[in-house]
Amino acid sequence: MIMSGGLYSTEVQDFDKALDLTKVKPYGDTMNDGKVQLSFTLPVPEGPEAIQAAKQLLRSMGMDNPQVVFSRQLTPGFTFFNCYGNLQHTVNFSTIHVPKVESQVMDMCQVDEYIKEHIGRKLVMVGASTGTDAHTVGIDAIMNMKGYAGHYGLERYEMIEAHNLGSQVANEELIARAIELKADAVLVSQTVTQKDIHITNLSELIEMAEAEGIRDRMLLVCGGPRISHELAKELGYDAGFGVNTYACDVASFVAQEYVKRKMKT
Amino acid sequence: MIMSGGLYSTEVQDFDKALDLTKVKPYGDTMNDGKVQLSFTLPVPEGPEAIQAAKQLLRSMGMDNPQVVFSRQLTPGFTFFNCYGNLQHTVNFSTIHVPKVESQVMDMCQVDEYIKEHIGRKLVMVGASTGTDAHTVGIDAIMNMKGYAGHYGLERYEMIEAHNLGSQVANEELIARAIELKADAVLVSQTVTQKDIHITNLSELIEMAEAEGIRDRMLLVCGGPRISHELAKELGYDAGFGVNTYACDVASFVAQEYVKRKMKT
Amino acid sequence: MSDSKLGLDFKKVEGARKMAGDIAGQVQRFVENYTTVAVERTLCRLMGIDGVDSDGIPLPNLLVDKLKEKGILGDGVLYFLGNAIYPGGKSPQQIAEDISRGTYDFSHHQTLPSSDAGEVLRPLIEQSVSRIRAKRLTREQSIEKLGEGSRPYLYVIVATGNIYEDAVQAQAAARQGADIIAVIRTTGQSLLDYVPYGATTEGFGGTFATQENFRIMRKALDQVGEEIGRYIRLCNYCSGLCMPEIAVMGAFEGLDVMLNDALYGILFRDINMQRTLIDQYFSRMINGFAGVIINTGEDNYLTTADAYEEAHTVLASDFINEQLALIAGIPEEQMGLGHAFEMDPDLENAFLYELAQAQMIREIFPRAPLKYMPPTKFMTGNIFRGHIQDALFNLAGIWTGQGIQLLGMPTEAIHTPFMSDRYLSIENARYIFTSFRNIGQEVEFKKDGMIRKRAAEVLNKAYDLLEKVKEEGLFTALEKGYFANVRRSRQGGKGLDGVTRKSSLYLNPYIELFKVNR
Amino acid sequence: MSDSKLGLDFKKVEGARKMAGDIAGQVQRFVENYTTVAVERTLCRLMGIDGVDSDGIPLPNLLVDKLKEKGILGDGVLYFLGNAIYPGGKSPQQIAEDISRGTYDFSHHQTLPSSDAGEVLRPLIEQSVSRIRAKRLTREQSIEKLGEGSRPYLYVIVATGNIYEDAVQAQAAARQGADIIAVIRTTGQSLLDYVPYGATTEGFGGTFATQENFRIMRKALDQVGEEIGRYIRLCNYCSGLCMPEIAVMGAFEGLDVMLNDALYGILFRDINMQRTLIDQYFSRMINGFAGVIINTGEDNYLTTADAYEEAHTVLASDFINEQLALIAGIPEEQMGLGHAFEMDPDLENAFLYELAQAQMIREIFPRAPLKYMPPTKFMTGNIFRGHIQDALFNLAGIWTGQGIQLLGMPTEAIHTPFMSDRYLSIENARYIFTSFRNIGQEVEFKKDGMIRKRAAEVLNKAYDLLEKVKEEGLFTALEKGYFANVRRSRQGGKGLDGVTRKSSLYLNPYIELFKVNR
Ligand code: B12
Ligand code: B12
Ligand SMILES: Cc1ncc(COP(=O)(O)O)c(C=O)c1O
Ligand SMILES: Cc1ncc(COP(=O)(O)O)c(C=O)c1O
Repeated sequence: MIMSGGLYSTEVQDFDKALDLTKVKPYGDTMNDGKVQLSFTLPVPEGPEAIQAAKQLLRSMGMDNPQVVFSRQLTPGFTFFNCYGNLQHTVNFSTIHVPKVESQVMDMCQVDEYIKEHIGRKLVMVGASTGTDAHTVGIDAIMNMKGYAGHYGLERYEMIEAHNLGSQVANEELIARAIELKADAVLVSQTVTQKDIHITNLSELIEMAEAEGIRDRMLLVCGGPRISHELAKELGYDAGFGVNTYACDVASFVAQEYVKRKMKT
Repeated sequence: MIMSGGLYSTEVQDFDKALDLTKVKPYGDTMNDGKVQLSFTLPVPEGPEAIQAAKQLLRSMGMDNPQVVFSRQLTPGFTFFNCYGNLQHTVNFSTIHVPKVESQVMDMCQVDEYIKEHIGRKLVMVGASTGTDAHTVGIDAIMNMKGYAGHYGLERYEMIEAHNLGSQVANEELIARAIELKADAVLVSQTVTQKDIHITNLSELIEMAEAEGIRDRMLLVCGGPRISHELAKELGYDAGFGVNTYACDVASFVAQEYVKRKMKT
Repeated sequence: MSDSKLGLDFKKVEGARKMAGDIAGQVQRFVENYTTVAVERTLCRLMGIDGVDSDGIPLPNLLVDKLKEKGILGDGVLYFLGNAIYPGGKSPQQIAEDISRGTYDFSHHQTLPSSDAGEVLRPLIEQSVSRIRAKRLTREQSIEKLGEGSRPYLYVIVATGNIYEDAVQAQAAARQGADIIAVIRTTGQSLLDYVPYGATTEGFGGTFATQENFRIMRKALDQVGEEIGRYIRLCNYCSGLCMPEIAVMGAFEGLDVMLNDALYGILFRDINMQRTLIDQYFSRMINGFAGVIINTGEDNYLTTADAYEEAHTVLASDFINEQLALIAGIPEEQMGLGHAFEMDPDLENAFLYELAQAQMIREIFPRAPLKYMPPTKFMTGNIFRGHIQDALFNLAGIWTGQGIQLLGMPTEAIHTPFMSDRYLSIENARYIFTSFRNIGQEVEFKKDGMIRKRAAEVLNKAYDLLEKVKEEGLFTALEKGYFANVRRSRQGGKGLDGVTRKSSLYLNPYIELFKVNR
Repeated sequence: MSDSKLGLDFKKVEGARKMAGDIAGQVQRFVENYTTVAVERTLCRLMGIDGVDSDGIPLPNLLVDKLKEKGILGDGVLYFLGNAIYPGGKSPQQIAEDISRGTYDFSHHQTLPSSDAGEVLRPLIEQSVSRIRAKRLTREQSIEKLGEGSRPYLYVIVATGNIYEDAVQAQAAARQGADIIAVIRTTGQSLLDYVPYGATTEGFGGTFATQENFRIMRKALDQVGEEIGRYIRLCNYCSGLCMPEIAVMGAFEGLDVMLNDALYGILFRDINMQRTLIDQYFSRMINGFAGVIINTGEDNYLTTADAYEEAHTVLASDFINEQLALIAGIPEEQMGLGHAFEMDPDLENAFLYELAQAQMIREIFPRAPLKYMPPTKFMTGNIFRGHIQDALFNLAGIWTGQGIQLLGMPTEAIHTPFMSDRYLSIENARYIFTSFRNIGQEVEFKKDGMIRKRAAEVLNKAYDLLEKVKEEGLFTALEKGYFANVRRSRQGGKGLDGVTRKSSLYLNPYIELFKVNR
């Protein structure tokens, strides 16, 4: 009879399709299918052996059903692959804890109000893009009057005295200027991350600040597209800010942290 | 003095930059840097915890320096990531051996010549796209007169009698027709691979052929965008062909294999 | 429309349209004398019959197969239902259940004359008509209240195989900006001569089209539509062996768009041509009445044949689909005539040809919400390049003002879309649409340039093809393989045994009702 | 050029050009009275001095610093070299080595008058001029023999930090279709007041520009060029504190393209404006004579300022760069004037504005091999969207017939390009160029449409800006932050201490030679 096509009788996908936050897997179009897209180049000539090598690598990463859906020799001895696989590893999402900037974000007026009320004088902030890093757009976004994406920069805050030293500022110079200007906070921007030059550079600043004995006299804050609060804390900073940060985020943090630490005014 | 910038004195990349085919790693822009691009979705809400979860998964795959360079919540509770990492796993390229179709590829005239000389009669080939698979372009590319990408199809070969049964042909029917037409080779095309339906379908044909006792009387060949010779062999076929196959590839294989097996003529 | 940007010869267009009208007229003269199992099952459903028996056989199939076995299908199921209802006042559903239990059989009760049987059914017929009308009204009110996306609508598919998973994906897509969600059917459903029943969670490359699945998805879309303040259209397929049956299920459940082509099943599913042409008529009547936009499948021609060489077959087929749809009462505003962006990316100036063709179709069918299909044939496992192919398709769409932009997925050559593939595709379209918003108004095509020449050439070739088809008739044209290089025989293919000539007792009042009563 | 597709007002263009000429003239009157440490080191190199001392200090630096310490730099190094060579017949290199060993010192030997010192050096000067001329000839012959890519040239960067790895990447790119390979310099090199020596394998975000590195890469490109039958151009940077010095190294090693902008160092590297303007003049003389295409850096304006608001500053700066280049003897055919595709992708009709601007620059500088820069500012970690942004950029490039298409990378916001990123980008450009090959000829911009209006607006604003700059002078304009919103003081920035007024003894015969002698 017409119903005997048997379309309902084929094998059922054999993994548990319920979401379990202690065992999270990637998601393609079905819970726990583990689907991941990868692309990479191997320094081997094209051919079935190259494809096999790519699949073996996928398996070593923990992928079932490794598929090479595209491969192309880029130049003799180098083959590019686009692949899919079903990752078998899981991550326990329920136990992940990421340190976050704890302060409550206020807008410009609220920050000014807050400083007036709790500190009673202007906070001095000195910012720069340091080392050989010539990228200023990030630090300008935070500090310049006009700000970024509709958020005014620190220079516009009534209760903040903001000094933007620009880019390619040596760590020595930044510290010297921070001391000279009696900074309450130093704001460092780092964009270039090749060979972890930002880590080297940011760490150097901390060491110098400690050597100069000023580490406890001012808040040290860093930011940039590859900076996270977590990384900043590891490096010894008080806070770190990544993409889509605005002046108010930093201002709120500095003001509240300042009060929290009951620094002398 | 001007030379003291110290630009040469920063840390050296600390991995061996020589190519070792027993320990091949992905290549970004430096030998053995291990660079891999990945994208996937996790069924978790966006935020630093999601990013952390993605990084942990990258680590579980064997990546150093896991970087989430982009993340976006697709819908509440699902976050998409684009990531990079440095894979630490390696693959031993020098020991990889992939089974390959061994026949030598000849062009149409050569195939016809070869059959004339070594077999002395037309070879009969019956092809179809089987099961519920309605994709005909692949099998047509191989069989139809006009062929594909400038390579004539089997119907054009003087010494091949080609029967293209079209698509959605049931395995029973294909076998019945192959027997009826006294096929020397059966050519099966499979395109849809969802839930491994092609595996189920291809395996069924082999079982039926064995049950009918005709497995040794004809060559069984399969093809399709996700078919490899390796997979075909595993499933019990004589050969398998993937993307960019032309009629001459199959014709050459069938003719030579036929002779090799010294089947009766 | 004398302000053609292509300098099209509109006399030629009118000539082509006229010939297509003649072709459709010939077909219609054949169609009117026949019914099919699918049409009769549709009538059962309109009568409120639903559900399956203990073997899982849908009751409409049960009833219609009985008639067929007895050789009395030509009298039409309504005639028998009228007779069955008349004495006891049972509902058609109750009758159907009696039949399934074996406590009732049709043939014994042919007492009423045909017109009286119709009279008996009148309240039930009116009820079903109102049911559809109410759904149509609900749609109109929702659009009124929530608003809708601007054209080209962003159309994406979901195809997980599992209707519940599909709903998650659909809502995600709507939040990202999709305007139409199509639930792709599972491989092979178009060849089933019944519609499966209930919610389903296992399909291959798609999800079963069932009435319950329609309902689940409609609800999910209404919910997300409220949330985001935009009406989200739902699309499914009424092609295959159940064209009118699925149309009526869609009409009941508030679907907004239906794949529905007069020729697709014949060419690409090897369904018998007589069967398909009969079925398409009633299915289109329903779609027309329900306010559903139909999408035709001309894009499919270019997945087998070459897009440059065979462009005119697309246009010719659009003309024929248009005329057949008009006959079935579908207004132009509901005609999502299909075409596609399928040129070989290695072809020099490929985009200019695509542009010419897209603009040409736009100007020839100015009121239709054209359905524009993305590159599929030349998509590969290189998702990066594929994403650009789709971007160019989106560019052609906004440039020429298409109605429905069926978004291509970077993973077209790999798998049915992941949630993230759909996100990337919607982002792609929105970016292109924004960046090129007014390009159609700002840019002109050089006189005597290759764009205008290409359009003229395609139109001429379509004209010539229609001339041939008109002369030989559509059936013969299909036999000769004029479309998509596929030859089909008049008696071949699936489903011919479900076709019957109507007897003098035959009854289907809906044909008149759906035509006039809106 | 009355057949402007934009209906540009070419009177206005001529007016703007005239004002830029006046601005450049003012600058030139200043420049001619000065020399710098970089210019003098360049002369050392032209004399054949190369290598480093035991502390790794380049010999040209050693010599020039000596003069500077003694306060006699204004007499020019050639004067002293002439005097030094005269008695013993030693080569300049030997003199330099003597100085480095401390066995010779400059100041004691000022015996010859300036003109005689020039006479003594004549053979050496001629030798250096022939050396450069020979390289130019080699290039021309190679192009003749191998052929070259069609325009827009595909320009990609390599930036591994390791010259040997760079060579692998460069060859791969050439095989994939690249026409120009630029070796990006390491972060910070532009602020070094010397050029490092030898082959280098460690840089940050780029590879050191050294003469040996130039040689290694030139060889790799010649090799691959032979293999694929297409001449591959090599590009490096002569901006920063060593503009003319790198120019001469490039001239010696057969580089084909050099980043070289009269203002870039001032605005983006905080190099003193007097220093830069003096250096750029001599560096451009060399580039002009060597047949090197210069690329200016106007694209940088749009990475800090908004691309819609500040588009006119790009045009104004192109005018100034053009006039300064003409003064230095660079023919229009070698002027890769810069501009960029940097509009916010969320801006409605962004592409139409980009198109207007690209077409406008194309028409205003019809003979220049314009350098068109890809999106960078709005690139994100979303490589999929980024790849489309680059595709649109490529579309604007082919549409408006740019000269040099600096290919964007999908990973622009992430890292310097992987080998595969470059492959994807080249594939992107080739696909777009093929698909849209003749779009520029086929499509016209509506009269009074937004594209034409946008072009006119940008031209007007550039005109007004040039008027202001002309009145106030370029130095003052830079002080006031008219370009890129960056203010620089006349005495501030790096490298001013390397500037000296020429004395009456001063000698630099190359200025005349490079001008006339081609
Ligand atoms: C603009 C730009 C330039 C301009 C810079 C102009 C200028 N005045 O800044 C120019 C053209 C000069 C330039 C040059 C170079 N660049 Co650049 N550049 C960029 C680009 C396109 C955009 C960066 C940007 O402005 N982003 C916008 C701002 C607003 O975002 P942001 O910096 O992330 O800032 C936000 C947050 O991070 C945060 N934040 C940032 N800093 C701080 C600080 C604090 C205290 C806080 C609280 C927050 C905060 O808040 C900001 C606002 O939300 C990027 C590519 C890209 N699309 O990202 C490459 C990029 C950063 N550049 C790069 C490189 C390599 C270079 C060069 C070294 C190349 C060369 N060899 O010539 C040079 C040299 C620069 C040097 N020595 O540092 C690489 C870096 C690769 C890496 N990861 O190391 C990138 C990624 C491009 C690439 N793929 O190669 N560049
Ligand atoms: C064209 C096409 C169609 C056409 C088919 C028309 C026709 N008459 O064939 C139509 C529109 C009808 C169609 C329908 C469907 N399709 Co379809 N279709 C494609 C498409 C765009 C191209 C396939 C193609 O023609 N490739 C070109 C040929 C020449 O290549 P090829 O098949 O690989 O063949 C070569 C080799 O593999 C080899 N080869 C192939 N067979 C054989 C046999 C032998 C013996 C040998 C030696 C060699 C050989 O040689 C050939 C030449 O080199 C792909 C997407 C894509 N870009 O790949 C999707 C695709 C294959 N379709 C897909 C799906 C899901 C469907 C549907 C199920 C969707 C639906 N639910 O409605 C339906 C139903 C089809 C069914 N029941 O099988 C999926 C499959 C996903 C998966 N991996 O399972 C794809 C990948 C699209 C997607 N992303 O969703 N499709
Ligand atoms: C008109 C039409 N109907 C239906 C389908 C879907 O195919 P099926 O349901 O036959 O698998 C398509 C696919 O392209 C189509 O164009
Ligand atoms: C003209 C010009 N010179 C040089 C550079 C490179 O920068 P630097 O070498 O100063 O790091 C650029 C970059 O955009 C440029 O446009």
